[in-house]
Amino acid sequence: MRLDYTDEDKAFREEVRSFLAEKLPSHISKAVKAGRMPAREDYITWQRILNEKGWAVHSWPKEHGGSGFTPFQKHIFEEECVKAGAPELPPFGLNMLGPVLIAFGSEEQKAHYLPRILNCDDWWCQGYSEPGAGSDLASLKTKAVRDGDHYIVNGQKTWTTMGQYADWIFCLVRTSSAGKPQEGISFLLIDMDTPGVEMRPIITIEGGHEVNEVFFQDVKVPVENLVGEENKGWTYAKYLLQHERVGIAGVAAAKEGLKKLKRIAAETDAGDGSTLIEDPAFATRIANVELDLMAMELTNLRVLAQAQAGGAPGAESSMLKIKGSVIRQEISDLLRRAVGPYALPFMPELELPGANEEPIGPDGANAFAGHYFNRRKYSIYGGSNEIQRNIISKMILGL
Amino acid sequence: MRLDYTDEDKAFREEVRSFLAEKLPSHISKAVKAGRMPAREDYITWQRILNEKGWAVHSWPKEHGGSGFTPFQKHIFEEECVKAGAPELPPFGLNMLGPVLIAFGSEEQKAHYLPRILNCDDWWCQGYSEPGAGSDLASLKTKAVRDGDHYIVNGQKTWTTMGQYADWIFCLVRTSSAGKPQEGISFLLIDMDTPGVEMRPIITIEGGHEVNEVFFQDVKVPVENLVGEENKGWTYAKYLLQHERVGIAGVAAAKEGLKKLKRIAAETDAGDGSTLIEDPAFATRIANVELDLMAMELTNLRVLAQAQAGGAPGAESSMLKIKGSVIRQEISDLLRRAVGPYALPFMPELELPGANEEPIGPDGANAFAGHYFNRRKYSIYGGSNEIQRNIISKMILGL
Amino acid sequence: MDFNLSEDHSLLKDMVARFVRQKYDFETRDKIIKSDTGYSPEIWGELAELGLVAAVLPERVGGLGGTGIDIMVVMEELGRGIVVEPFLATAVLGAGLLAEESATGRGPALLDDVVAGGHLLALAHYEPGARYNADVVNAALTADGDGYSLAGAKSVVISGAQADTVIVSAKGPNGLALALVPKGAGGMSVRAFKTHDGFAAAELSFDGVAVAKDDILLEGKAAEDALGRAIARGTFALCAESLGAMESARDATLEYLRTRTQFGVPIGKFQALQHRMVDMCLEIEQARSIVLLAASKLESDEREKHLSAAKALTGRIGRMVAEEAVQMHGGIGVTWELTLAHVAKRLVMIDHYFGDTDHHLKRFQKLSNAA
Amino acid sequence: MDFNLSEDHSLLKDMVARFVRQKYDFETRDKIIKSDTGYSPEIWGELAELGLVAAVLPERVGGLGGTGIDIMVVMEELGRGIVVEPFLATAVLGAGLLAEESATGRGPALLDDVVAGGHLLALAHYEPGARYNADVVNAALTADGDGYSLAGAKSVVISGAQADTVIVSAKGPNGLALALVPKGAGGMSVRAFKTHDGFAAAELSFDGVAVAKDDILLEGKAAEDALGRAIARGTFALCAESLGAMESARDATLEYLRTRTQFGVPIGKFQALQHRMVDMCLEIEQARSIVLLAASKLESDEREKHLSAAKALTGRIGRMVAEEAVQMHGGIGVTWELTLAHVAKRLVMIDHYFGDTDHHLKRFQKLSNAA
Repeated sequence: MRLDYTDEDKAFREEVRSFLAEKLPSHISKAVKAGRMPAREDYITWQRILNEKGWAVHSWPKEHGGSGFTPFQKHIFEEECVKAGAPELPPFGLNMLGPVLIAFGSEEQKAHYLPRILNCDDWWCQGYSEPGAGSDLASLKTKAVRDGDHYIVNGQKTWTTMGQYADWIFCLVRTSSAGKPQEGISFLLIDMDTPGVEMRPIITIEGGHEVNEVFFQDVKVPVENLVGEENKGWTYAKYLLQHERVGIAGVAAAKEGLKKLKRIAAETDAGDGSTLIEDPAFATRIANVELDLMAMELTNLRVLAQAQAGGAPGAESSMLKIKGSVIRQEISDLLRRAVGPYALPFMPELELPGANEEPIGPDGANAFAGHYFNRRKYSIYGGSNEIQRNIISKMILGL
Repeated sequence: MRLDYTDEDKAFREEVRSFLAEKLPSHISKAVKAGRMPAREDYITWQRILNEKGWAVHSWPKEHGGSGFTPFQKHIFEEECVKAGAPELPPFGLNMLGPVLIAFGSEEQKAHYLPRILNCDDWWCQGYSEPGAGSDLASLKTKAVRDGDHYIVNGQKTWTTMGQYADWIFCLVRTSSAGKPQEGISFLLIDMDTPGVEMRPIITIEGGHEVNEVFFQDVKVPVENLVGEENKGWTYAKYLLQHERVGIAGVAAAKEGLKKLKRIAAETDAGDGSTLIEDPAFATRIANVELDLMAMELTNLRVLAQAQAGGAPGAESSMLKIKGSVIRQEISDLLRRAVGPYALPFMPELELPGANEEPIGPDGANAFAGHYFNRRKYSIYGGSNEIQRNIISKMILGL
Repeated sequence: MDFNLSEDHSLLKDMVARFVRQKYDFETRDKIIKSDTGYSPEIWGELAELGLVAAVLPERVGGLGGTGIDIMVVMEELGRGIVVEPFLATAVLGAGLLAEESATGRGPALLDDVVAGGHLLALAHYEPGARYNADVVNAALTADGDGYSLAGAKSVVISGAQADTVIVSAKGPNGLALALVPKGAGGMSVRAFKTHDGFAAAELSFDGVAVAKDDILLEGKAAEDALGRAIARGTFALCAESLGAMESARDATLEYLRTRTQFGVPIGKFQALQHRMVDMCLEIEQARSIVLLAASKLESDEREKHLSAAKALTGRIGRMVAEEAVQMHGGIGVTWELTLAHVAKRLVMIDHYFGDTDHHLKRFQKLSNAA
Repeated sequence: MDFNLSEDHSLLKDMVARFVRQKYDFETRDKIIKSDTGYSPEIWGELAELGLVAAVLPERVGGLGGTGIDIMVVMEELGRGIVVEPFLATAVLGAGLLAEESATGRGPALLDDVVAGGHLLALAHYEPGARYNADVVNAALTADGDGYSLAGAKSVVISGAQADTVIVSAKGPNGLALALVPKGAGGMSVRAFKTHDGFAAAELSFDGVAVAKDDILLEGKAAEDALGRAIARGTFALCAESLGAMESARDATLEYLRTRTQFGVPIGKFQALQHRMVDMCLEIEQARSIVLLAASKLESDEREKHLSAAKALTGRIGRMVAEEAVQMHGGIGVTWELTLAHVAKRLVMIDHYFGDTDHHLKRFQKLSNAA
């Protein structure tokens, strides 16, 4: 047993650190550190810089352009990226579609799409959930009916994150209603420019635009856009879900959040001349989440070590998801509390790229309530914490 | 809307207070206030004093010897009893069997048993739960087979509180296995002296003896000991459960507990010269439970007011049960924390009537951990909090 | 003891509830929030006409009540409908101050217009950086000719930019003073903004604003007491509003659990959600109890202890209800288009007015242990 | 990074686990607890023979390790079996002190016998009324002829009545001193008792107990440092023991959920219980992580911060696990005859040794914010 990084890992961390210091554009890192969403171009810029280095994706085999990082290297890389303020690359092409294509796509599909994904020539988005199919994804209703060389797609998808930026969407569609609901699902790639595709924004609780609805009306999709076999899409989707998600616990982001929280608590007057971090009630709240996070960081490393040793983490990632989301939500809760009345002003204009208006109260304070509300999604998306508990109960506990 | 007691209620409180001051034997109140279980004779003594005054039971109609108290009077009475250190009368005869006999018993049964219950000539205990039938009470297996003028009873009951003191037991027994499990249950009165009845103590987690197992081997019970009709016992048991239980929230006891907790926290050195009540973390724990209790007291009064107005509280008492048990458990948790290392010594001898050994550390401290463990039962017995949640979910929320 | 509303209170409650249901649907509210004024003069006029401002004022000034229960009945229903009209600022805080027995100068005469809905008020008291400390008053009135000159700053003033008259607390030659400053007064700068929960607020600063003798509403001990009462009423009103919002969140979530189907059954059939829903309902009953208790103590000398108890407990429960309601709604729960999302926002943001859960929990400890 | 146990540690773990499983069943333990000695000399001898005392001592004194992981491996398994033998007092605390590099006098020579299981030790440090404050030392050594005279009192001393030698902290002419006091020494009174979690402890008081120069184990700065290390090891050992007890509670509860049938199905089919069981398991993984982290820092200068983190978090999680495990067992969970009930008691009572959750949470804040 040893709980420190190997010398190789430490050297790797240094390499990543210098790379970031040299290559990460400061206007991007500034926005990320301020909690603002980077612009579409910023994502593309940064992905291309990474791709040039061969570091854009870690979940692909090296021959297809994956970084070849070990699980610990991935973790170190992610940690340093968060510290440096690098934007998290959109996972839709890199970590979702890519692995499915590599495992189940045709040679033509691989040759065509993979390099374009790596270089962000196509921006992908995901079409899984539907208004009536959330936790119960298999009940999806969007239909694709074969008509000669095409499928005709009709239906609606929702919660399509960053769909407003996307060129393409990969969808789960129903190609058969025979048998169990899971059995008639196919995996289809659809060009967003096809006539009949319509995207509408969903404004989230805090006022932001991250997700969308996508409507399909008689959309003609060439049959060569089918991935794998017809009616086998559920298998591919499950493969994807089981595929280890990088940084699902969000430890690096949580650590940055905690650091910010402690800084703010140390700077904030509690209203009586002492600072908030000297207030025992608030300090206790911080300490409790700090303990949870210290433990979580090691829990995460333990799961990584299992992966490093070739074990498939499987349902353990559900554990990381639950506890990780709760910790990050708790930190966002404390940030909003920390700034007291200055959590109240709703100043979305301060969040825009290039905003130079003065905040009301301390810098950043006005965004915390919005972040807190937005972060409620952590325990909902990607399989709600309730679904994760069902998975653990069945797969680990055998109940 | 008015939230204070009427003048009549206030006068009644004074009457109860003087009665208690005059009549409650001090050796009994001393034991109760120290958290010790009174002796069998003490219960009987106190019940007979109350019965003489006509105050032994409130859930019976006046013509049978009930106090005739309004719900608020019952509440005031109970509050004053707890404050004065009166023992809570065993409910088995008075509040469990009594109402069932009054509603469903024969005239002979009523004439014979009710006065004896009132005067505690018979000490009753309850035979409902079985090792395999706890939350799922209807699955009970103890069998009563008709044989001429008798039933022959075989089986086992458990969690029989104060069974070691009992002369009689009222039991749910299976008289038929046709139909649904609920349909073949009968309500039977059994003399503990009947051959074949055996009582064995169950020692609880903290080392006390409050509950028992009762075994029945070919026990002959006269058919006139059947209450109501054969196979209708479930109806009577349900009637009993729905019957409002006095003081289910335990507000008066919780208030006494909180008072004690605050006293101890104010007297206890936190280890650094300040007192524990000045320690912000501990004071916050106290304050949180104090708020819960302040609210609970009013919630309880609201339910009482409903009862006063003739409404049947029904599932609301499940709410009181859940929150009331949690609050009392939390207070017991804080008491054990308050005394620090002096929670450790296990000194059951200090709990015995007439004990005069010195405690280790402050007076009473050594008992708190035992109380804390014992109080885990609050959320388990009388229908666990999980069962209560099921009831509320179905009966109030309609889920 | 009697927990039933009087007939008058029942009528008042039904009236407010009906008005909100009929006139304050999601789209109406959303438009109002996004409007420049941040409230609807039309709806405000109707609310005033219905007697809502009068309802929370004492009979002495022509009001209809002004007790804790009056405030509770109105605020609970406004909370249920997450109404963003300037009721708290104008009626509970402002009009309450104008109606104070010791009030002097030109202030009291404004009341009729306020009650009729023609004049909005705001209380500008908390100062930048003072957090929830109501004792900090650095704003100052200095003698200037026949009157005074006002200098200082006030932070996150609810209705600060909407108000026709702002009541400003400041230290004057005779101790604490509450001064009336009309909208657009020379030397007053106003930075208006909206809050995350849809209210209109403002940062105000005063740089040599002329205040006449006649503008002084209250001074000295009378001002301190009146300010204490106003903050108490405001704090209590928020607790009652929070209770209404909780009930709205509960109703919406119950409805969702009954109607949303996944895996072939309404999700309310899943026991894990059932038990959590039960706990939510239990806690809301507790919130109702603590608000009722605070209502009954609003005129007593135990007022402050019970207010802190109510604000701390409704704050704790409000957060739990908001988070659980959103979580049980799943994805739809974090969208702007769902009323519940705004209810949840109000529930959480209420904690940031007049002292949060931690602030009041600590205050409760002091008051409770001193008692 | 490598979270696998070394082969030696795996063997040690398996050995302890097997011993506990085979020799320490419920009846055996119950009898030991109720016995006068409060431990089993026979089992203690066997544990010593297996090398368990040596396992937590450094090689310098003929031990086999003494690192955090050594302590963790042994204590976790002892915790799993809720073993009440005097391991903490004799091996972790006492032998650790005798093995200190700066130890002098007759103490170090006792080690061989201690390691062989022939000599029990106790550390008498915390004083009456000092709660969890390890800095309070009022016991005093005053010069008396060639040696000293010891006066003072020590409270809730684990193994205090069992120990052949008690190591007593006291203020002496050269600062803090750790003095050896043999069982039955003149002037030492012993009030022996059992604890709620089945351990043997005692109140000790010293009234002119003769202490020879040779009885002084450590003095001054060396004594302070050694005492700090001993308390640190003891605190850590309790965290690791707690982890083992949590796992035992988890396994028992899982087994119960799978086998206990109500309403025609195993109760583990009820989703509300499933979700709570998942949360329990998650938290136990967190407890394992914080204990591992503390193990890795036991020799570092971040020791104290990580120990307080581990004690606070295992304290919080231990209570949750104990309460949930009992609750899910229902009635049977609150009976003496169920092993789980005793596991729950140990989990909760561990919070009362060497500082509870609140104590260590506050201490963690200081150490973390200073870092």
